[in-house]
Amino acid sequence: MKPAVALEYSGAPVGAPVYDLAHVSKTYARNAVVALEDVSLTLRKGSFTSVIGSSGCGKSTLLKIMAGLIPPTKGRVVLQGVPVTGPRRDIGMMFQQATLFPWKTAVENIVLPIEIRDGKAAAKKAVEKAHQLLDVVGLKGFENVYPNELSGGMAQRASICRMLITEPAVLLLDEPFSALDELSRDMMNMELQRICREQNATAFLVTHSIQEAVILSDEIVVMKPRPGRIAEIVEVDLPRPRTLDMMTTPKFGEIVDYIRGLLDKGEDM
Amino acid sequence: MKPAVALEYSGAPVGAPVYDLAHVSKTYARNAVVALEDVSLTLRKGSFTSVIGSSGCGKSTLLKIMAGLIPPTKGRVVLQGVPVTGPRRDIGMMFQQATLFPWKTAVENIVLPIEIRDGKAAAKKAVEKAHQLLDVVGLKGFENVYPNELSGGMAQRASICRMLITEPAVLLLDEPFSALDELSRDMMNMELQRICREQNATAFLVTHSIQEAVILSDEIVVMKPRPGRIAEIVEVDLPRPRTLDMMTTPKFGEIVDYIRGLLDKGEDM
Amino acid sequence: TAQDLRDITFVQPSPSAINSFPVFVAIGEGYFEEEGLNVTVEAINGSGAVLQALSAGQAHFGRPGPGPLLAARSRGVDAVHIYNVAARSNFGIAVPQDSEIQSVEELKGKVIGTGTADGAEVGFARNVMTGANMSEGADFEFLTVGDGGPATAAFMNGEIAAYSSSTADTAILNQRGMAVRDITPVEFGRFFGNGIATMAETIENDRDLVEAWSRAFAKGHAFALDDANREAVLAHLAAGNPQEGEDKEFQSALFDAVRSKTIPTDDSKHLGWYPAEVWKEWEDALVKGGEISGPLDDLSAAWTNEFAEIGNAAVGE
Amino acid sequence: MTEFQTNSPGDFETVQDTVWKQEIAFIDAVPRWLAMSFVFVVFIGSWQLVTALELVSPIILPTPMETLNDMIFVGKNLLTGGYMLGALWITIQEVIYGFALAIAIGFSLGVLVGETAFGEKAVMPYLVAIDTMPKVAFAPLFVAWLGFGIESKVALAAFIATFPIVVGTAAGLHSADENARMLFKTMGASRMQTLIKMKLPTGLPQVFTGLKIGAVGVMAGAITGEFLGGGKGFGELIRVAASQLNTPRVFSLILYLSLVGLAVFAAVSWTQRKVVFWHKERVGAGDA
Amino acid sequence: MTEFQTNSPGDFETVQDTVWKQEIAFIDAVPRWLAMSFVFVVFIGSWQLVTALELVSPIILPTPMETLNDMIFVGKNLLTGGYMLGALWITIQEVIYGFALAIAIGFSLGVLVGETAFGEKAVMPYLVAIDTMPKVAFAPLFVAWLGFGIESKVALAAFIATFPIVVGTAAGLHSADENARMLFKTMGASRMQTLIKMKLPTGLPQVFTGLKIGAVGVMAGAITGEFLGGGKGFGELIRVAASQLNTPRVFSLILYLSLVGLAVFAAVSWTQRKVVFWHKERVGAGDA
Ligand SMILES: Nc1ncnc2c1ncn2[C@@H]1O[C@H](COP(=O)(O)OP(=O)(O)OP(=O)(O)O)[C@@H](O)[C@H]1O
Ligand SMILES: Nc1ncnc2c1ncn2[C@@H]1O[C@H](COP(=O)(O)OP(=O)(O)OP(=O)(O)O)[C@@H](O)[C@H]1O
Ligand SMILES: [Mg+2]
Ligand SMILES: [Mg+2]
Repeated sequence: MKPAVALEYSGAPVGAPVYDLAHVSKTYARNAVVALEDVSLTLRKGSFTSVIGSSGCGKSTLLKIMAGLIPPTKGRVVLQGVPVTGPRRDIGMMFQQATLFPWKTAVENIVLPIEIRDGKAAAKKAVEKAHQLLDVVGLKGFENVYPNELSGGMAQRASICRMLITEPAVLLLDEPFSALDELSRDMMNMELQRICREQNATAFLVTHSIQEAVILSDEIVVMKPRPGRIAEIVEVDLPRPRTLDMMTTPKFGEIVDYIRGLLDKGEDM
Repeated sequence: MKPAVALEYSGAPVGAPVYDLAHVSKTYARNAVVALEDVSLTLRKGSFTSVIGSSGCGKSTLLKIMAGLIPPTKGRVVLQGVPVTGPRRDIGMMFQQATLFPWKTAVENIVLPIEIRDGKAAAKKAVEKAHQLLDVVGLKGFENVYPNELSGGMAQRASICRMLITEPAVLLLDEPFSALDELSRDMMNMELQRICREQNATAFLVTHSIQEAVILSDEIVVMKPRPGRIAEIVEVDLPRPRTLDMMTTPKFGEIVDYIRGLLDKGEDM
Repeated sequence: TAQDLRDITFVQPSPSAINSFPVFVAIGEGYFEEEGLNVTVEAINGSGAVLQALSAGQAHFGRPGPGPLLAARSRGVDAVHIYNVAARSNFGIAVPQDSEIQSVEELKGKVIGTGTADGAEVGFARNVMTGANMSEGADFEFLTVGDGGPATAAFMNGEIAAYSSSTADTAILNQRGMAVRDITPVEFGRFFGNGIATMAETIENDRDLVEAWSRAFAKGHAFALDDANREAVLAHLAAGNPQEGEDKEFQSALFDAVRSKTIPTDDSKHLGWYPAEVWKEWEDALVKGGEISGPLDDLSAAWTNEFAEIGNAAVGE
Repeated sequence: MTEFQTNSPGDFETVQDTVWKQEIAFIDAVPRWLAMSFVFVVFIGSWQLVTALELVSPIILPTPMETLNDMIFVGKNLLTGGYMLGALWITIQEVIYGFALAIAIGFSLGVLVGETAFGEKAVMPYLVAIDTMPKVAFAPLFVAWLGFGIESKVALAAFIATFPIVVGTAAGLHSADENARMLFKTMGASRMQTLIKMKLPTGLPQVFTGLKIGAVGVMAGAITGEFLGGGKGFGELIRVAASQLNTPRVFSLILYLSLVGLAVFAAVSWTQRKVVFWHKERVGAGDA
Repeated sequence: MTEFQTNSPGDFETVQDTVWKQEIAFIDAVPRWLAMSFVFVVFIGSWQLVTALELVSPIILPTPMETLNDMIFVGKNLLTGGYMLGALWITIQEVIYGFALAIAIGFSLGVLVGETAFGEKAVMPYLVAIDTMPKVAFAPLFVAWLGFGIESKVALAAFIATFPIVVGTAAGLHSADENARMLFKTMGASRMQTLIKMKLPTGLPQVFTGLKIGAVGVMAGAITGEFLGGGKGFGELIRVAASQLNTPRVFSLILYLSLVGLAVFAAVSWTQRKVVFWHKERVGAGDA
């Protein structure tokens, strides 16, 4: 694996390792599809890592394994020094499909994790916070609307709020902004960065947007498909905090191009 | 409405009008949300039009009205000289949520529109074509896989195939490529262009990617939210056929920036 | 006063008040009250269920048929008949009024329908046919047709030539325009039908109750047999089962049919009297029909005339 | 390629609005009263025909007229608080208590069967076996243990109505999809929370299917109970009438009874509409 | 903020694999035979206890031993082709034909009710009303028209099993979601095509809920038919045994009968698993 030597490197994540994946493989028994092969990865506390790779290369599978939702076929997954052998409460996860429950309003959906963790009373207290979060994602006024009255992007934003409300130490995000316009997306990116910094959270983001990956991440895991493997882990040495105007800097463009190059190659591999 | 005078204009669509929308408004009765207000629009035969606008500004609603799936509250929608007062067969529509039927394999899902239009025998004959389409979208080898074994992006690509198989004269696409990586997306954009040209189809695409809108479209409808209105219709005078390397031309960048500017403003409007 | 009365439950195998008319008359005339009893009547489905209710202790007295009572005894349930209500049998074999069949002998090769409620009419019909030297399968067939509606249908469809049923059922068919004719030879009247039964345990531990019941019951029976009391009797029956009393003519005809069967064949004997030899005949018939596996250890324990006597004695007072 | 309609474009410049309504097929547009009356007329008409042509004996099927007359008679009795009203009230109580009991038991068993492999593998077969057994065999047991009061009928009514609720509930618990399950796992929801906050709400449409079938079963159960286990309810009246071949009365009584059944069913349907508000039951082509 | 577990990281460098299995709760892990045996033992145990303590008269509830003995007797008769086999065969035929008929009618009516406003508004109330009516009222009609052969029992069995299938089918047709409906509209699907190719497959889980409940109802219906309308089936044997207070026989017969019921139910469940293959019925916490 070629290291990202082409780029000057400065500002790698320095926290203690939070996630540790070694030689993780996954074969779906039903159709014998090898979704992941020998994936090794370490995430450090407070770091932001993105995964990028073509559709079907195993990104969602990787996230589910990290979250302890499905077992790997081989390999080791350790979170916070404890092997992952099932779902864990210290993780906040957002799925590729926004799943809001139709019998709950937007706010009720958002406080659901609190309700589950701490009970109804706590959930009631969290309503205020849910309102704030909805405001942050631009859904003010839609607090008491039921999900089937929301647009695709609105539902996705509500899901994000639901994940954020528990302030989890580790965030696993599967294409959370895919249904958002660029502007909202940029705004959400900045909010996500702010929240992660504030809470010193460790984030792991699946995205198809190279720009998004670069602006947010300390490291970008580039995957290649069939079977899904890591092609390269690119470190992004842009200073923190990132701002949107960094996107117009030459360095940003360089990294984006470098990753695009990797992905292009990935196609033929 | 400010015309796109800032850009040199050459090569507007010249076909006969196919779609004609005048003063279309839509208020959802249930929550009194004004999703669309006074939208007027003409699509000409063989033209490619994109809609861009922030999440929740009424893009999906507009598409559904054009497709005759929901009635407008006010206004006129005419397709091919016939008022739209219900679903029409001459339209191919792709929804924001990829809806594949779990009891059918990828190929069976794809030939479903043929089965419905022309019966089982015709569907059987169309299997060959479905295979080709799957190949085009990079799903070779997944022909006989059931939807719940597909990744998010794979399901989306299969949905595109399903829409394309009937070779509809008018394509309505609601964020069809949102779950695809950039590379696949570029590839799909080029394929879509090729297909539209081959079939002289009229296309109407909802997207959040300005790049995608610009590279594909003759006209870009920029919408602003709450209530959803047309902010401006920008004509894209890049020569046809478009190629991916046009994306690096200054003109392309100019148009992208112009649209981004419109969207930025839209936020405060 | 009402509070001091003892609550007693009586179960009958069919819903009609007329079939248990002495009970309702005794209630209406206050005979039970005089004995310190407050009697509630429950109608359940057939003699088997009556015996089950008795053995479960849910009811004190019931009105099962002799066949089911012997069957229950053979299974270790010590139920005892203490009053022969249908002394002249409440079963019969009937044919449509316009049928060519005049006697049971002519039923050779025919199908005889049987009801479903009790199972006792099957035993009775078998007795009658055996008496005419015919055996099931070879000379005739039984077909279970159920009661009332289905039986009518069976007649009309010609699926059965005759119908073995209770006296009341026959009367009802006639009343409803399905004219039928009883062709049972008179001598089979000795095969008495349903009577009052209680548990031996009750007789042993609660003799006073059984005596009190018997007195009131016999008085009710005697009162009802007196034509002078007809109006009062019908009123008591209507009070017990208002719906049955709505159609006076119907009620009256049915009452006549049922009442006529409660008078002992041997008029030298008192009301409710049981002939020991017919019990033996019943037992034989049941053994032959397979309803019980063999003769009972002590057939005489199945009934007693003692309480009927006490009851009759009270009537005179 | 799909052929275009041939109208030339431009003709519609003058058209102001193309506001349309979902086309409603004729069969869906018929107003309720008309549709119900239609079925009613067909129903009564064939009934009248069958009796007029004397296709069946009047002891088996009364004429509609006879039945109507008897219904008036029964109706008067009910309205004037006659003995029938008391009987009806007893049966209504049996139905209500029986249904409540069936819901409690059926729901609990449904959760056991739908939620645990133990329930599905080990309990369900016994439930099926017990439920296929003719209830007559159990009626004496119920009477023996519960007496002749409404308790034994309540038990039998509940017995019959329980099974559909079990099956509906169990099936409902299986209807949650993969995403929702995973979401709940990541939230660290306990099994109980997943059950209550996700699987149950998701499965409510199926639960209500069971409840609707049970609502009808409970009626049948109460009447069966009265037939087999005595009592003083409406079933007893029917039995008396039936044993006397008073068929107009039988039919008029069961028609009144079916109104009670309809009421119970309607109550369940109404509850469903309120509770499962997000699951719009849509009928016909006219759904948007 | 969620607290971290406190193990220090790095301890696990030597761990090779953390391959895990879905944790299966104890209650779900019990093997089927053990679970069934357990319930069986509890069941028989309490039965034995009730009879041993003489809580109930032997003519109401036989002992398990008596019942077993009688089952052996009946079993021999069945195996040697005795008269009981003939009776059982009659009842099985009634059940099979009755179920087939119920499926045909129930499904058609279910489509009518679930698909058309006319069916929902006008037909359903009548179905509910008819189904709440005690079947005794109809038995004479069936007998009058169909005779005492199996036809009248088939009709009654079908009658009872139809309603659950109607409700299940109708509910199933309502379960398709907005997106699927819209998709079919844009494909220009006719109402019939939407029904057959989309609504029905989507609603199959609900249809099967109805079929399962109906499968159990059909058994009860056949036996009820035999009780009310005579004939020569297994129900008749039960009735005779019951009227003779031969309770061990009654219980042994109904136990055999319940095996038939289980078989019908199992056949429906099996079909469901084959037909609705994409809708994995998952039970317990151990679902992935
Ligand atoms: N439940 C499953 N059963 C069988 N195969 C599966 C399943 N889920 C995913 N796969 C297969 O595993 C591979 C990886 O899927 P995954 O969803 O991880 O891709 P992805 O990288 O998230 O793609 P996308 O960007 O399109 O969401 C694909 O080939 C897919 O077909
Ligand atoms: N079925 C509905 N009932 C009520 N309100 C609705 C419904 N569908 C959409 N809306 C409202 O209409 C507005 C426009 O929604 P629409 O789905 O058209 O947005 P959109 O532009 O497609 O957004 P996105 O990019 O997020 O998909 C939103 O405010 C939404 O809340
Ligand atoms: Mg994915
Ligand atoms: Mg949308």
